[in-house]
Amino acid sequence: MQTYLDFQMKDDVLIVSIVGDLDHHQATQAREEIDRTIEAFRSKNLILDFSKVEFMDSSGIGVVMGRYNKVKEKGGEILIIGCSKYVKLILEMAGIFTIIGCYEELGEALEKFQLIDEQMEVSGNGK
Amino acid sequence: MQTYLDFQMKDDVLIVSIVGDLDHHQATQAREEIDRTIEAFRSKNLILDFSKVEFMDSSGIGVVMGRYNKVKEKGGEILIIGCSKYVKLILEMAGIFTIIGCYEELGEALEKFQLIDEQMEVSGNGK
Amino acid sequence: MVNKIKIEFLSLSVNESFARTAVAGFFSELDPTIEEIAEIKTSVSEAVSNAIIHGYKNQPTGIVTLECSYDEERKITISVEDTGVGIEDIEKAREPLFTTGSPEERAGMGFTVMESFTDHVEVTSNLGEGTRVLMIKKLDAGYEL
Amino acid sequence: MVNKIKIEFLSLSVNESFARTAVAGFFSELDPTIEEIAEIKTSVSEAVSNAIIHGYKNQPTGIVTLECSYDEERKITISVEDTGVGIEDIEKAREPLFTTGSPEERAGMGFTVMESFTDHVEVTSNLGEGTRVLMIKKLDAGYEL
Ligand SMILES: Nc1ncnc2c1ncn2[C@@H]1O[C@H](COP(=O)(O)OP(=O)(O)O)[C@@H](O)[C@H]1O
Ligand SMILES: Nc1ncnc2c1ncn2[C@@H]1O[C@H](COP(=O)(O)OP(=O)(O)O)[C@@H](O)[C@H]1O
Repeated sequence: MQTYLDFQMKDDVLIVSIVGDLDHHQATQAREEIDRTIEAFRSKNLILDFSKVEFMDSSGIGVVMGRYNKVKEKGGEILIIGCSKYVKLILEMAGIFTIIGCYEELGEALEKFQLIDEQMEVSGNGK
Repeated sequence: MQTYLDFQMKDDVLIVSIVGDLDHHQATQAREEIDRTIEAFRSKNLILDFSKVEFMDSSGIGVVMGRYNKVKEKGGEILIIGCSKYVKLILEMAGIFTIIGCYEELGEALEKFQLIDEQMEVSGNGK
Repeated sequence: MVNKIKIEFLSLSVNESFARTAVAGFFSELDPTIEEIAEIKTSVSEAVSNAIIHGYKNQPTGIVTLECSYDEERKITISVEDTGVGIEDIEKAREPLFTTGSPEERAGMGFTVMESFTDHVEVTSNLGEGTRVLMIKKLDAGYEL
Repeated sequence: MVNKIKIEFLSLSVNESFARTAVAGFFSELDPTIEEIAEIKTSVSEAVSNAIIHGYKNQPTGIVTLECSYDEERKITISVEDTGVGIEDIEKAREPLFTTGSPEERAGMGFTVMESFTDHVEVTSNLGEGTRVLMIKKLDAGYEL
């Protein structure tokens, strides 16, 4: 029943694992805590890990979209991992996957970030 | 949530494992099913296994006492195994353990039955 | 009173487990210990069963009303009410082993269980009007203090 | 109507999870599939959150009324009612992505979720009087048939 967030830094990527229920009640707290941690770690890139979400309603959409806007503002990227069938269904209803990539495993998402970094360096944006 | 009974015969002992919740609603069904099985297997001795009981209220006392009376009527014995702290507490309140033996493991209870049988043979009642 | 709920349900024995689940769900916000949850669920189960079995004499058309609350001091209250037959002699009814139910089924230990698992049990009843059982329990402080 | 319950609770967001748990507990007698349970819990969560956020504008003193029932055909109904501000244009409110809430928080997908996870959603509302959302869903036959 208790919901909490698990944070982890890998290179320049902040990984946030949401553990428990993500409803309107919990979303308010989750939003604030994620944003505070993004600031504290000055992290550009973000991975939202839903693999430990036991319940989610449409409040989860706001959590994802808000973080998307925040990270994009700073020129970063956001990816989602570990969606259950239900989390996927609800995020899909809101068209989230047309703008945010979704992977099964953390490794895949981290690889994707590496690829993005390399492309930016090639195109000269990496400096 | 689903409650059901698991039956097993070992020598002349019927072992009944109660799986799930034992409240007033479930007790009615449990009582009937146990009695029917005692008749069907013509079992003299009975072991009630509470190790898979997830919830029990005072309705469980009636289930135990009723089976005690039934088995005693036929000259048999009844033992209880696998009581959690709470099951034990509730059965203790009703003084059940002053008349019915309680063991941790099935093996101990079966040994106890063997001992009873041997004693009966020695005293000549076993014939 | 920091939070409160009121639940009304039909006097069907299948709703005994619903009542336990709902009450446990309501108090879970207080992060009770496993022991406290077990004590609360058992007490609710006893009072609700009594309303169904004794209050409504197993007629499925009665309404059982369950009210719960908690406050800042982690004091919880649980009230179980029926508009059934009522109790003639409350003092006697509360005695261990006393039952008007079938002795094959009822052990007469319901009130005793409620009393050992909560801090305070208050019974009000009028013959022909119904019965209300109010239980009060103070939860342990918990780690969040 | 084989069984029914009525739950009233304060418009506190902490009660959203209580409401889900209670409703899931009530319908568990029907032995629904894991999918059905998830759909029911999500739909209840959407309707209850709406009552709290929009109906009562996050004021914790409102009362949310939740009624559930099921019948012999495994048809379940869930009604969530508030006596809050009401909805001006119900048709518009039900459109995907429409929200009067803060766009940072609300996605405007609540009604869309309820519609996809139940068979039928009926909304009645009067400005200044409140809103009632009635959801109907037929559960799969299950193995007990
Ligand atoms: N809600 C009620 N309505 C009417 N009588 C009740 C109610 N609750 C308890 N009683 C009476 O009190 C007696 C003792 O109750 P209890 O200690 O719970 O044991 P039991 O339920 O096993 O009989 C019951 O047998 C019944 O006569
Ligand atoms: N119980 C209610 N009381 C008042 N307005 C409501 C209620 N439920 C929904 N609404 C209105 O309908 C809109 C759409 O609701 P919904 O689809 O659930 O999305 P969201 O909750 O994300 O805004 C809300 O923004 C609100 O204006």
